[in-house]
Amino acid sequence: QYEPLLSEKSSESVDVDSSLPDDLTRDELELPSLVEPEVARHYTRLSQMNYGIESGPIPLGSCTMKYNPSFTEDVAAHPGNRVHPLRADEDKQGILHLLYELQETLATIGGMDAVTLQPPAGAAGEFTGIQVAKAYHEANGDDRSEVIVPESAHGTNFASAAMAGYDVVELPSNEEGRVEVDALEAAVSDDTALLMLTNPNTLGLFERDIEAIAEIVHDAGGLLYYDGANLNSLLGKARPGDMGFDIMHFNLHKTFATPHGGGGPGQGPIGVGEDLAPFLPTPQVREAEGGYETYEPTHSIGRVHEFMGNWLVLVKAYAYILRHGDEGLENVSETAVLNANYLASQIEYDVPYGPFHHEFVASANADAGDVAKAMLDHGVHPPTTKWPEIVDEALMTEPTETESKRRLDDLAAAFNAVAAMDEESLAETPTETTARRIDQATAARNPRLSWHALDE
Amino acid sequence: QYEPLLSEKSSESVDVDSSLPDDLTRDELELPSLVEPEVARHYTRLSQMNYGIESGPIPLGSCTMKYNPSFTEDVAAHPGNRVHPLRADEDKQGILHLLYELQETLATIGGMDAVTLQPPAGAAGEFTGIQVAKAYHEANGDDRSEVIVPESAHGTNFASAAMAGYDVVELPSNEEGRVEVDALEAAVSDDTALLMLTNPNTLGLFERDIEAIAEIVHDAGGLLYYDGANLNSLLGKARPGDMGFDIMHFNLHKTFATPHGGGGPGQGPIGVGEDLAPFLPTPQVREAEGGYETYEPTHSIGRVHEFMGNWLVLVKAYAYILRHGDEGLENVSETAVLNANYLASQIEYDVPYGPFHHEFVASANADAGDVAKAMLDHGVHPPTTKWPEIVDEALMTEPTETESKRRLDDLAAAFNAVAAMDEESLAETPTETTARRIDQATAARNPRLSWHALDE
Amino acid sequence: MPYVTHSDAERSAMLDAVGVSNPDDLFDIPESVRFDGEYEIEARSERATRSTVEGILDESPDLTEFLGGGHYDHYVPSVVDHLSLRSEFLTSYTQYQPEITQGFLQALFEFQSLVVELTGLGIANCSMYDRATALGEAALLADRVRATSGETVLVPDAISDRMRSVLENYTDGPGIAVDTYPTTGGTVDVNALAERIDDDTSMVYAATPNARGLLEPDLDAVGDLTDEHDALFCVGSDAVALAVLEPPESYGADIVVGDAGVLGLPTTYGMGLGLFACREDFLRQVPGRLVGTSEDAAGNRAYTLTLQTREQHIRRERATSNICTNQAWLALRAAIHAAWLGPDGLVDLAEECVAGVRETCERIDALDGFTAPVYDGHHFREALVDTDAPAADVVDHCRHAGLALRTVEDGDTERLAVCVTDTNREQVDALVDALAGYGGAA
Amino acid sequence: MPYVTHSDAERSAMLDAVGVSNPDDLFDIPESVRFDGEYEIEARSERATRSTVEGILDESPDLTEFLGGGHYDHYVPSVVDHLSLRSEFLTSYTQYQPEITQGFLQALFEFQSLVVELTGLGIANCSMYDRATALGEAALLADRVRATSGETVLVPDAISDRMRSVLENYTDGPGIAVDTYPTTGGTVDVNALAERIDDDTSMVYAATPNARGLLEPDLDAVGDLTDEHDALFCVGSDAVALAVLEPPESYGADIVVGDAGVLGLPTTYGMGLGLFACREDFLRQVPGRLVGTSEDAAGNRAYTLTLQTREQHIRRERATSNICTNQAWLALRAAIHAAWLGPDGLVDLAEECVAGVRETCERIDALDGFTAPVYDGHHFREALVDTDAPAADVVDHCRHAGLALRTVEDGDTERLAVCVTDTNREQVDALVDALAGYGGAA
Repeated sequence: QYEPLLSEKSSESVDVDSSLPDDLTRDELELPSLVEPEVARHYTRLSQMNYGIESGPIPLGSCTMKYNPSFTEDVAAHPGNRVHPLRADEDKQGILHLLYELQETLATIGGMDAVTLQPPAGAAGEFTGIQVAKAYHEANGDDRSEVIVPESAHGTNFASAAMAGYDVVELPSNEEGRVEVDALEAAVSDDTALLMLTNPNTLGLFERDIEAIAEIVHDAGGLLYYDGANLNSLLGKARPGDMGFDIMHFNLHKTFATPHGGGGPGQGPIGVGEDLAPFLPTPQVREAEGGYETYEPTHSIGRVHEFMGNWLVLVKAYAYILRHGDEGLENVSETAVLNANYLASQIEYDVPYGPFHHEFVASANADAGDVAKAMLDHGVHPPTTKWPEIVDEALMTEPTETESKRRLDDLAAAFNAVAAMDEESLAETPTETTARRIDQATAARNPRLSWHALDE
Repeated sequence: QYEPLLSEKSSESVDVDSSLPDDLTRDELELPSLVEPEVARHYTRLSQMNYGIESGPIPLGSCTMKYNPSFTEDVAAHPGNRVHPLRADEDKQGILHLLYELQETLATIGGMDAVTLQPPAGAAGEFTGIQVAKAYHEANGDDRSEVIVPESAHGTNFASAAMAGYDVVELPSNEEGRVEVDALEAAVSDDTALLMLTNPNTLGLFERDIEAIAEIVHDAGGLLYYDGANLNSLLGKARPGDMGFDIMHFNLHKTFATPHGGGGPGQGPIGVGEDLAPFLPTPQVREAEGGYETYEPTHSIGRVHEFMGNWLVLVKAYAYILRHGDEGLENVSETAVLNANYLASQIEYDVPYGPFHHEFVASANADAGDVAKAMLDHGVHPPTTKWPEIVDEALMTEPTETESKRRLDDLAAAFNAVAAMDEESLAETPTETTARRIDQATAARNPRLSWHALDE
Repeated sequence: MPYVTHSDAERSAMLDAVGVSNPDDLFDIPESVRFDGEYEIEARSERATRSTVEGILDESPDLTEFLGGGHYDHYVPSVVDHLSLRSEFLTSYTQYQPEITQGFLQALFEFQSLVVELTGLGIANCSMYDRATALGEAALLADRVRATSGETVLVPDAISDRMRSVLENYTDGPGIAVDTYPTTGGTVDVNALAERIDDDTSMVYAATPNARGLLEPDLDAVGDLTDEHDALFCVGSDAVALAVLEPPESYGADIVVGDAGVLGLPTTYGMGLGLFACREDFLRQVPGRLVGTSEDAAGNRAYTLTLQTREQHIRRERATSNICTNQAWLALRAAIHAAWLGPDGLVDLAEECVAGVRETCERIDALDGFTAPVYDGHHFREALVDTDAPAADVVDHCRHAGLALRTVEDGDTERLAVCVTDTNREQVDALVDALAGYGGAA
Repeated sequence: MPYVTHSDAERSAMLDAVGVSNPDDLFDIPESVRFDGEYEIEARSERATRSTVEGILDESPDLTEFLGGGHYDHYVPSVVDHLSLRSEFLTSYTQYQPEITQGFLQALFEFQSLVVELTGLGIANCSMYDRATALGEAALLADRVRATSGETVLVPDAISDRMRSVLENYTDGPGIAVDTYPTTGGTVDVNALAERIDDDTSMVYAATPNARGLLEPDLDAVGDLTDEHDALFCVGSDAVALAVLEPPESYGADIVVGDAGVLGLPTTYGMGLGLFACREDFLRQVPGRLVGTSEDAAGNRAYTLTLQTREQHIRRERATSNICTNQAWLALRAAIHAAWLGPDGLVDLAEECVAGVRETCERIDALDGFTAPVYDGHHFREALVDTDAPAADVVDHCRHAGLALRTVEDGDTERLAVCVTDTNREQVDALVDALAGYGGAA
């Protein structure tokens, strides 16, 4: 059943007989030693013990796990990607051209004035955006210490704000699952640097009061930050810039379907309004005589990655956007929203908040974690569980636009089969998976994080 | 468990509304209609129900299922392969250069004077070689009607000879499992066009009397044909041309590791001695001023494939050969022979004939087909069964050089576990596979060969 | 040593187990036939091997091809590569152990089903080497199944030398004669064929699109003629054209051969995927492998190679063919490509093969010094063009613009051939410009 | 519409089920913020998209690069692509459901083990974005774990502006100062550092190889200094260099950061794979994800993400880092590359990084007008070169020979930097020729 570790298959300790002096070098190096056929079999086997989007749906709310068109991998494999970042501008015109086009395209999609592509992930985008906001306030001689975050926001919003040195002010949701405008009025002050929102929010609900919210924040001298995790539901329909957002990040790997790779890499470009553009990271790209050039914005915060983040993700996202075009992108959001609403209509769990867009949060009639494990036995990946906490035993579900009706029906059948189970049976799941239920407590209590620790 | 057919997932009948006149066109076309994500999942799932060399060993005697270095696929994907065969010679110099180098390299490895790369498979190589021999005899005014084939030869030898219009004379093996020289003397005559041999033969035994055999055949005016299926055991050690063979084919997909692709494509170049070179298929490639050119041999038999067979197999085989070099190729044969001998030494089945080289034929103590099915339950692919018939309930086993000692030990354990089973238990296997034992008789008695037939 | 390393300890243990001190001792080869020389091939790293081979391949210039003539280029979607290269498919063997190869068997079954749908015939095998060898096998099948002893196969006079040569090698063994029948106006001359066919005719072959790129208008008449003479009617076509053409079964085809590699296989120096379908009553005479359905011991649907008693490994010299290694992986690729296109996409692709050459001919015909197409009728992908100047000179001229074309001996005339598909259609402008430039220069 | 097609019938059924007539009706967006414009992006086919994007990329010339400076090129064997691109890996999510993601978890566990072996430290996480952000996270960790309130991070004066800028963004929030300490003769000036370090120092960073390509000879002295001042010692290195270098733990490193993307990742415009290892007692302060072992309900070994209470999705503003999406797939690739090399291959690759730059410097030094390396000592992959002519002119000259080099501000001097690895070593001849030619021309 279980594949032995590489180190259990064949480990070799080699003497390091270096041309360097002894005092610089190690005596020996002990690592697995396998021939190529065995390496190939090891990872082939491991892959077979893993579930990806080509195995079936992954309706993880907030994560946007859609089908990743395989041609984008071919584009990423094109030799023209093999360019070193320290080439002179005139020697990397292909790269700069693509960066420029993608900058401009994202600015259009977000309704923003300027975009930096540098942040290597969504959370890095948040951090970058907050640093830009901070630099902007500081440049205005404005000393602000707080970032306001709704309680249902992504954990990264809180963490990024704290990392940038801000105090986090948590904003409760109202009964409808949205930002409570009165509470926001009470929360804003001269200390408010930023309000961070995702829209639709993590319940899938559009913040209908967004214009009032923007006005409140702006009147207090704060800025409005858009978390792009849910942008896929707005394509062709609405733009954060038009709603009053000053800063936003894009999760290219969510909205524009580059594969998640078991956790990454992604890429989290940020877009900003005109006033904030001078503070963006360096380098930016602009048109120049006969081509493109890099430049440093006048008040740049510097860098958030040594180079330009995950270049290949940029390439794939750009290819994805070109492939779809206006009509295709609007179809993405329409179908994502239709699929979520259809799926919700077919399941027997209660969905307390609506009208939702591309995702919904159902409430399990049992422990949501157990429900998820039971769903595994139906050959599907379960939704995000127990979050946002505003819904009891939350099943946060985002089927995405690339699931067919047939798959949605299968998913609904899995939900409903599990809904009919009693708690005892739920607790015994999963039984059809590579591993049965895994003991998390022991893993944390007695952490063994490398093969060295297994010998102990 | 079972993946529905594409046609069961979604089938659509479209009206064919062509710009062509109605009397040329069909009214409708009914085929599966799925979006790309579902196509990807369908074939991903099917692949997971299939066992390849990266799943584990495939010790099929005579088939030479070795690890296929993945870099050869990258070479095959290089844009320089996308050349049309009807380009003028000067516009396809890259192709001709490679063809020329491979021709020459194979000639050296086989000890032959000229090589054609055209035959698209081993059996096509046999047929081509026999046609060349026939043309040669005819050109000499020599009317010969028989091809002699040892009883343990590959079925293709018989079939190819018959296809070329020859009567097949079957030659019995002697007690040692080799060609009986006396019987050969008795069999040859003025009618003998060709003796076809593989060496080592299908028992893995080297035909030690090969020189005497060659003399007998040549004295009778016949030609000697080498079936290259077992050439992998002679690399660096012996050459068919040096043994007196006049014609040979190479199974590039066996000896030089291009993947078998579930049955093909392969490629079966043939090598011949000087006298036979004028009869080879057209075109051949030769050096010319500043490059390479194609030409038609003076007495060419014409073509055996519309173009040059399976070009990509040629490219992969050439890359494989260059990667290995002399030393690597000799190591292939040495390790293949060592692995076969080691594996045989570890299993409890009797191996009646020896000394064998890269493959051996064990005798099962039960129905060899049942033994094979039982081995499936150990996660390995079984050997070739019930052939050659000279061994009772044959288990024809060729582990190849790319299996590690650990894998050979696992294989031996599978053999031995099955050897300990009784017939009743054997008959109930396999139970751990995607499908249980499949009813072959029904498949043949009531053939349903397309989804159309399933509706009936 | 790549791919083949045992550690010293493992190697020793293995040598001990077999009782020799050196692997060379295991070789039971008489000294007199030992090879003691060297091939003089230098080993190199994976990286160096790639750069060596790719360097050789790069010696061919990058040209836009309008070549056709039996090998056609269509865009192959990325999923075909990504899925077919999965090692479970790519590195698997023929499905002699169906219990662990259900996936490939199902894909081949689906390929067969695709061919059945396209041809209208009852059965299809799961690949031949290419369209030429498939035609050869058809002739052999006709020879086997035909009641009377007629031994002539009739092919159109315009058949390419390449196709004919392969066919003649196949028919050489049983002594079948290959003879031609006339075409007129570019297509089958039915009256002439009626003159030519007799009870000695075992099979008549006609292709649509034919070697001149024309769709044959009167194949039902050919079907009637073959019926009358108890000859088999073998139609040549391909998997894209058949998506829109009348299914050959409907006008009397007994066998359909052709290229299925127009799906799944881009230009690769002539690699093919032979398509072979025939009437159900020839089932036991079909060459090549067949996948059928059955049940497993648990009662579930299962796929398996079937009717293997036709094949060489069992029937030996009485087999229906000597084929063993086939083109299975390419059949998988064609099946994936077809699934990706769906019926709509397949029809659209076929229509592009009609529209592209039509439009190109119109544009060329408008140029001084060119007549396109030479023959009236409906073309598919390719057509012949008459040139006032020698056709070879026109080819040379276009070559300087980076465009590869070819000439064809059409009867006594050397003509230009032009092939247009989805992958070079955007370059038709360049072609027309180059031809116009030649007209001006001439 | 690519990837998103429902048939009309399915779409109708779905709309009926949700009770609207058009998907647009499901959008609960006030009219005032509706976007009624167009992006003006034209959709195109898969084929056209490929040719558009590849056409843009092809606008960069094909150059032989000797650039280095934080992004290094090694040959990545083919198996890395073939295995890592398997869709089960490539398209999977973070392993929040470990029961169906054992394969990726095991690969990440093996990656962590590799880093532990290379660094000698007790724990390693399963990736950071790149070496610069890993350094930033190290500074934050030092700030969290340090008993006293010292708030200065010391970095060498030769650190690149890029690394320093990223670090400063990370340290900005908690108000940690970033200050430099001197290098002399190209490497850490231990005496000067001893002067500079004080109890306000929370962390000292030193890299080996350092920004000038030199291997630091006295890191044990740095380890002693940090010990004395209760500062953390953070060593920068990479996964290839560490194969031969003394494990940092042995001379007192508390944290090792650097690039593991030197394995598995070729030149890709600066994509990185941040390596992060530290002492076991910092376990609960580690940023990023950790994979550990446990057992499943059947008692079998199983892998799982663990200690997630450190992470942002649980701990929110008190998390050890804001990182969520990481570089998992690149860690998989690095692990495959390392497994393919084995210990022998990894050591050989590292030795080539020593020999290549050494030999190149010797050859350049022999040319008139060049001194190489500028600093005595042992180099790894790259070195600085002094030029009689302005370094920028030399770079321009080489560029005309198709060779890309760069200049470095080294103190007050602009110098040439040269990076040699396995992938450009064969082109060192061309480099030396170009430099010799410049000497001649100058």
